[in-house]
Amino acid sequence: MTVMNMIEALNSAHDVMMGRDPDIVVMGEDVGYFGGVFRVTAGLQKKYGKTRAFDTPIAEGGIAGTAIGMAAYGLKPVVEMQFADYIYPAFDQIVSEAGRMRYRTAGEWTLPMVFRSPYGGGIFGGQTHSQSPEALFAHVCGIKTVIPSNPYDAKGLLIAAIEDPDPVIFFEPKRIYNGPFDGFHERPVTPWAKHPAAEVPEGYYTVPLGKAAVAREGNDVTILAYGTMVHVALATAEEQGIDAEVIDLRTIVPVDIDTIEASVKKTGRCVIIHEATRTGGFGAELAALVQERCFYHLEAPVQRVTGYDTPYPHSLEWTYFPGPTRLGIALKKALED
Amino acid sequence: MTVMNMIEALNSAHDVMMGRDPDIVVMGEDVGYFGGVFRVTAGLQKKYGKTRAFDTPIAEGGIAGTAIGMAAYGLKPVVEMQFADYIYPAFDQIVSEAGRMRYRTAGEWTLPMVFRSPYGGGIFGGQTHSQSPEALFAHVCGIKTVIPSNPYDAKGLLIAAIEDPDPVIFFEPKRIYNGPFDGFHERPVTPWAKHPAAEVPEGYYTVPLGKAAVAREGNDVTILAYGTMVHVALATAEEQGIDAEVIDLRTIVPVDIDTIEASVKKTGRCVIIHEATRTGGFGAELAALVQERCFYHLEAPVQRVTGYDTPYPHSLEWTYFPGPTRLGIALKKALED
Amino acid sequence: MTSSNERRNRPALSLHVPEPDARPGEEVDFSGVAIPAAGSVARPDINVAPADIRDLPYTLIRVLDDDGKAVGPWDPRLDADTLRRMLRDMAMVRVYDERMFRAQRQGKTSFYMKSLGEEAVAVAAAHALDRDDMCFPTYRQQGLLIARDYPLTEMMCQVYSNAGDKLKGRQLPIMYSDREKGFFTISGNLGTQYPQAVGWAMGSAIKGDSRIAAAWIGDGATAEGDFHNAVTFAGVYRAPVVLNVVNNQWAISSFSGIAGGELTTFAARAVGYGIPGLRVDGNDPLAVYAATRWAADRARSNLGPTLIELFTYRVEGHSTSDDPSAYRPQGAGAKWPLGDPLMRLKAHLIGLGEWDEERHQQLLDQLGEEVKAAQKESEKLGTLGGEAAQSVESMFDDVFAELPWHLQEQREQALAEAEAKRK
Amino acid sequence: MTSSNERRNRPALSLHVPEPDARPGEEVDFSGVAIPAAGSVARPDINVAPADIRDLPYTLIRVLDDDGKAVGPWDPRLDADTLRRMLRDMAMVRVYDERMFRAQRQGKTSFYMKSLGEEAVAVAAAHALDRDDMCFPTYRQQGLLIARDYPLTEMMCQVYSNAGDKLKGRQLPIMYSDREKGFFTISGNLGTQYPQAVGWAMGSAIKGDSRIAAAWIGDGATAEGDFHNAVTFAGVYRAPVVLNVVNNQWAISSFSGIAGGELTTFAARAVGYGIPGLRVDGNDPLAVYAATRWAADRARSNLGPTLIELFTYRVEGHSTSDDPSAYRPQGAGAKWPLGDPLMRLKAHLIGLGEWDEERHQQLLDQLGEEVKAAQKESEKLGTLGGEAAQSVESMFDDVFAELPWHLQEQREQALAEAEAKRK
Ligand SMILES: Cc1ncc(C[n+]2csc(CCOP(=O)(O)OP(=O)(O)O)c2C)c(N)n1
Ligand SMILES: Cc1ncc(C[n+]2csc(CCOP(=O)(O)OP(=O)(O)O)c2C)c(N)n1
Ligand SMILES: [Mg+2]
Ligand SMILES: [Mg+2]
Repeated sequence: MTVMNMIEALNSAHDVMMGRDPDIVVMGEDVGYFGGVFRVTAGLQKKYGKTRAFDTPIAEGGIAGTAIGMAAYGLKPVVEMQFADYIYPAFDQIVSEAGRMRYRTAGEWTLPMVFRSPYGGGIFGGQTHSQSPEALFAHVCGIKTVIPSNPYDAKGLLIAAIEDPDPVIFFEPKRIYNGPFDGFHERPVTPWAKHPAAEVPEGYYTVPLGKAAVAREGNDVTILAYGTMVHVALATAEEQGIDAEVIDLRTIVPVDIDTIEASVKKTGRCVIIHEATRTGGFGAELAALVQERCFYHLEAPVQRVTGYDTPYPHSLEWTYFPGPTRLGIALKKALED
Repeated sequence: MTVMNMIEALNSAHDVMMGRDPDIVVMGEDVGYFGGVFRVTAGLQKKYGKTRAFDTPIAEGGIAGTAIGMAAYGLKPVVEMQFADYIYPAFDQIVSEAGRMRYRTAGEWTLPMVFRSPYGGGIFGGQTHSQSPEALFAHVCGIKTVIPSNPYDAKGLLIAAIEDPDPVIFFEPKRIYNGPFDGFHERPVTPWAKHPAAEVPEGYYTVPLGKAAVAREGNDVTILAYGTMVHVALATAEEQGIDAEVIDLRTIVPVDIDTIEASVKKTGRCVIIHEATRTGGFGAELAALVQERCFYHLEAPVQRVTGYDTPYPHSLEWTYFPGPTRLGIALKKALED
Repeated sequence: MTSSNERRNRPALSLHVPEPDARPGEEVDFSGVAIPAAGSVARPDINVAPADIRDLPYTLIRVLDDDGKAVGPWDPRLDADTLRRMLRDMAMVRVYDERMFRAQRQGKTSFYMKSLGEEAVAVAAAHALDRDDMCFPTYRQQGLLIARDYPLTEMMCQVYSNAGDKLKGRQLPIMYSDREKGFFTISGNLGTQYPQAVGWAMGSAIKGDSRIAAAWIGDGATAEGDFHNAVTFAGVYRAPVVLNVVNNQWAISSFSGIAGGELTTFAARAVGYGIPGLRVDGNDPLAVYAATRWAADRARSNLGPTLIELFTYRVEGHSTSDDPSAYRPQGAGAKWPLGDPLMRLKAHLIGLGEWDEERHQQLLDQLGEEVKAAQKESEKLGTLGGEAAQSVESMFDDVFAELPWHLQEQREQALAEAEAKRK
Repeated sequence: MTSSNERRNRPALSLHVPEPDARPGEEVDFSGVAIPAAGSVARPDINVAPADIRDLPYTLIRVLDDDGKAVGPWDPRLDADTLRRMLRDMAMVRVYDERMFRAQRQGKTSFYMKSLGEEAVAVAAAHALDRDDMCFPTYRQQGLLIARDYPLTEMMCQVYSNAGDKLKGRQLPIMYSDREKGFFTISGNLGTQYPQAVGWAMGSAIKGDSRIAAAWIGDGATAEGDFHNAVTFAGVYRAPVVLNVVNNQWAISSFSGIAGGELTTFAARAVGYGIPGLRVDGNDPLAVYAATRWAADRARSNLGPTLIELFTYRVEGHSTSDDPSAYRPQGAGAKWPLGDPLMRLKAHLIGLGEWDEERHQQLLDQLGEEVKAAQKESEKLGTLGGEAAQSVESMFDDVFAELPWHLQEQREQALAEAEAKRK
């Protein structure tokens, strides 16, 4: 066990898997010699050679398209999209091709591959370095979508994603890449060394896709969260002394419905939090599911705490960010209703 | 007033507006001399000239990108994307550029433009000529999304969309392009001549964006629908003798929340129907909204009747299609619960 | 900086919108098509520097002359058996196409696409490639499957989406897939296969394999960003791939000028990326063979990608949904000056003394019988529109390797719905 | 068809991954860079057929020779006032950049990007274009705004996202926009502006206007599909647009070989589309001016688009977030053989007797004062990270022309949240 931050844990996942499986190739803008603008792939080219970790042209559609071809050949590409905001030129290849290949060929061609991408706000990246487009991928069929919230999960989930026989989108909340984040951007943080989830085994292990974690047990209200928002949820519950159960979804497709249902049936109240724009966000799906399945247990409407339906602004970053105050208001309402 | 089918009504909308406003240009694959693969733009090039209605290269991203440039210049492009399934290469231009231009420039650059596209299943188009991607556009901010269900609305909404100062995505359900559709694909249909909504004024009129229509009044359950599904809803209510209120949303962003709320508060039950894949579909947003706003009026969970989370298969088209049987089961459940 | 006053005196700009030579009601006129003599184009060594052959994209590589004789340096000198086999394959594509087109008209399926006049493009390439090179085709290269002996019944079952369709009725007709035959699944989305082919070839190179990839795209679809992505990546990594552009001069109703064909050739795109570009008479099976082989040899020798424009003509409509007389003069295809690839190869074989009219008629009769028999066979397994050949359950398979809970639930709902419908 | 047995004896394929000449710790070596003599490239008439100038992309248009003399047919023969103005503008860009870079390091904003060594690219083009031609820049053409007299305070307010920022703090620093100055809003998404510029030019042509468009893209970003879309559409419709590729040889940590620069020049892309391609010494302000003017004149005469590669060097890091010593030898920029555009124009003016060291120092001092004054002025309106300069309400404006109900609600929630935070 070592203390790792998220970047180190993700780097370690690559390293472990490239060592185990010669079919894994890592590709993306600046991922080769330089090791990626966030350094997640640092050292891989040196260790595994230029044909297993290499820079690509700046053409996300070409990256996805050629990676799909490599997967069809028999390799297992792990692709970095430099920012989630820049994944759209690859949207057609991911959605129409990667997501549908197994289906349209009735299993004749399958694509074991991972699209990783830094994601979310909180680093003053402005509207094109802050987006959270997970709901887009959740809606189209044939793609799994994973979003870790801590170093231990990040490594274990990435290894599971690499081993998965189908394409996986893997969003890495960049707010928690380096330092930990304890929910309040304006306060000092507890260093990783004191977070149990930063204790990361150096070797191989997996965290299964499709399984949520109960990040905090509680009885009065369920908070459904993923990525950076898990830390907002934990901080808010703590700060306000609310007996909230915080579920860290980890995978949103397929979502762990059993864990969600069990929790909401226990608490009778549910608040969902995500950073993405509200309308049609994954929170809508979660709210729909919860009320479909727990209708007779619900004592208050399911609430969504989200980013606003505007681009992520540069200067008002922390006004946009769904932090403890916004969640606190919702929790209060959920408990009062 | 003339009886028009949907194609004729849409063609008329183009004609009326091109006659009124010299800044309107029509562009897309095969839309010029030929008048479009569904003939929606037939005759426009002949009447308004080659520089106002012209064919484009097969490059949806280029079509969107150049159209954005034209709108920035001061024109009002009305763009045809040949099939909604082929809009993805333009996704970046539409989402990152068209949808955010006004915001990122604080109103300095605005883009009055319409992206039209045939949409939905029911014509044996297989997985790449049947998709309903409206939820993707509903989630990203800055774009209005419109889906008409009949010729009268189609023309009036398209004119309103062309006049709107912001980018509008306009999805045209191709199952109801030509003939009417009375919900049951295997039964004969009543000709347009007997549908009041096929009485279309030849000149200018608008149907406002953001306003739903009550397609059928009722007291026991609210059905939220748009496009082809409006006809499924009407047919099912009729067939089963259910006192259902059918709301034809017409615009999904911004959605007409007042009409929805009023209806559900009256009926206490709500079933949503759409053709798109279920997970993260616009039905999720509607379900989330309804339970948020009508929680204490709901007597049963809000249900979603949708396409399945698979690609639209060719041979099993009518098994996939959310028809009266599927809706009937949900309605029965909603009324029994 | 010129002031804006000065500018105001300048002449008005105008937009150029390309227009084909002739529209319905007008006479089609191919006299402007430049056709260099067969045999007139030099054949460089495969290890030529791309910079030294920048003029190749502006001519037309042709082997068969007007008398059906093979001439010049690109003559691949094929033996008579191979030539007869190519003739047979092209004829088979034509007979098969004709029959499936009719089947669609008879309501047995929803859609069909022919490749009439373009048969050489796929068939000759299939013969020039290795059997296990991987092909990334469009919907108009059914000739690859036929040349590689894919069973006709399999093809027909796919077209019918019937119980024998190994794709479980999921794909539109003609969107075949066969991994074993090296035929990559066809996508409805134009152009997507092009970078995928490059990626496959990169994979082969990464693994030190010796198989190469070949891809096809239409003149119209070259405008897609995927085309650019593919050629960029192919050039950067010197991927072992043959990139074919089938310029049949039409993209549904749009002539090739709308794709950029007015300004230069499609083969010239290669020059922009610094890779070799060949422009080939696509109706000359020997020229197609020779060019493909040249490019394949380069690829296999680690010399990188080649772009080949196959200059041909779409003789009929785009698909069963299309009527070309709405946008171009009727019968234009019959006047195409580069002729019919099948007739040209036939004349060549007859000239060699290796073929005659009688054997040709026998061949056609025999192919007709084969196709008829295959059709009968495959129709036993159903046609589209009858009772659905696929089970309701099957619809939920293959979205993922395993069925997640939500698809399990949806499958149960679908079964319940089917049950309710039966009542 | 060769059988697979035969294939198995073939040599193994291998993947080529481009690698720059030198990495950190190695000596940078520019001796391989081919630099034709200034004045050696012929200047064709603007109505030349693109097919007749297919060789232009493989040379380098240069006007200023090593002694600072303007030579050859591309010499634009500018008067001394214009030259001095260009010198001033380039110097201003440099002083401004330096100051804003420092402001970022001082924590006054989140991000900054310099254009050190590339100032001629934007400044000379601005002078060659008409004042109301529309520019579609990347983040490295701040020189356009400066040459068009956009107030420095406006620029700084944008960089600070402060109360004076007319973009309401919404955009990342340096993503300026000014319609009045013909400076299109910069996008974070690479390449998107390129087809937009073509569309704007098409609009101008449709309307019979006489204004043209000009666009810039980096060497790295030419790989995006948008590049292909733009050039395709520009060619098809003969759009009146000047398409510039700024080849500064780096894209963050990737050298231009990763974008395809090993195989041919970026100007050569033009050949693939059948439009003229010029390759220009981007550090030679007179060459940039002359080439831009040639292309602009073509566009304005309805002769269509031109692609111009500006060959230059990114002397410093990609942005304030980047440290180039991690991937290329330190100090490489200083060794770039085409020199510094500012110094070259200065030498030229001195050679003409129109400038001297003293006036140069005065100029720099004066610019320094101007920038300092502007900074003081703009900082009065705040810097990033202080109390947010924009109101919470403002965040919801401009998503649409009118505020729909859901944004109204969200605005109210945001105000309530702000209220709760204050407590
Ligand atoms: C991305 C995408 N856009 C549009 C279409 C609709 N479409 C199908 S075929 C076709 C024309 C293609 O022409 P070309 O590439 O020349 O091939 P050809 O049909 O001539 O073989 C079009 C526009 C599509 N299938 N995919
Ligand atoms: C679509 C997209 N992909 C990736 C990025 C991230 N990115 C920003 S700048 C840059 C490098 C661009 O290099 P180049 O085009 O050569 O321009 P330069 O910075 O050299 O001026 C990258 C990869 C982006 N902004 N947009
Ligand atoms: Mg074609
Ligand atoms: Mg660069």
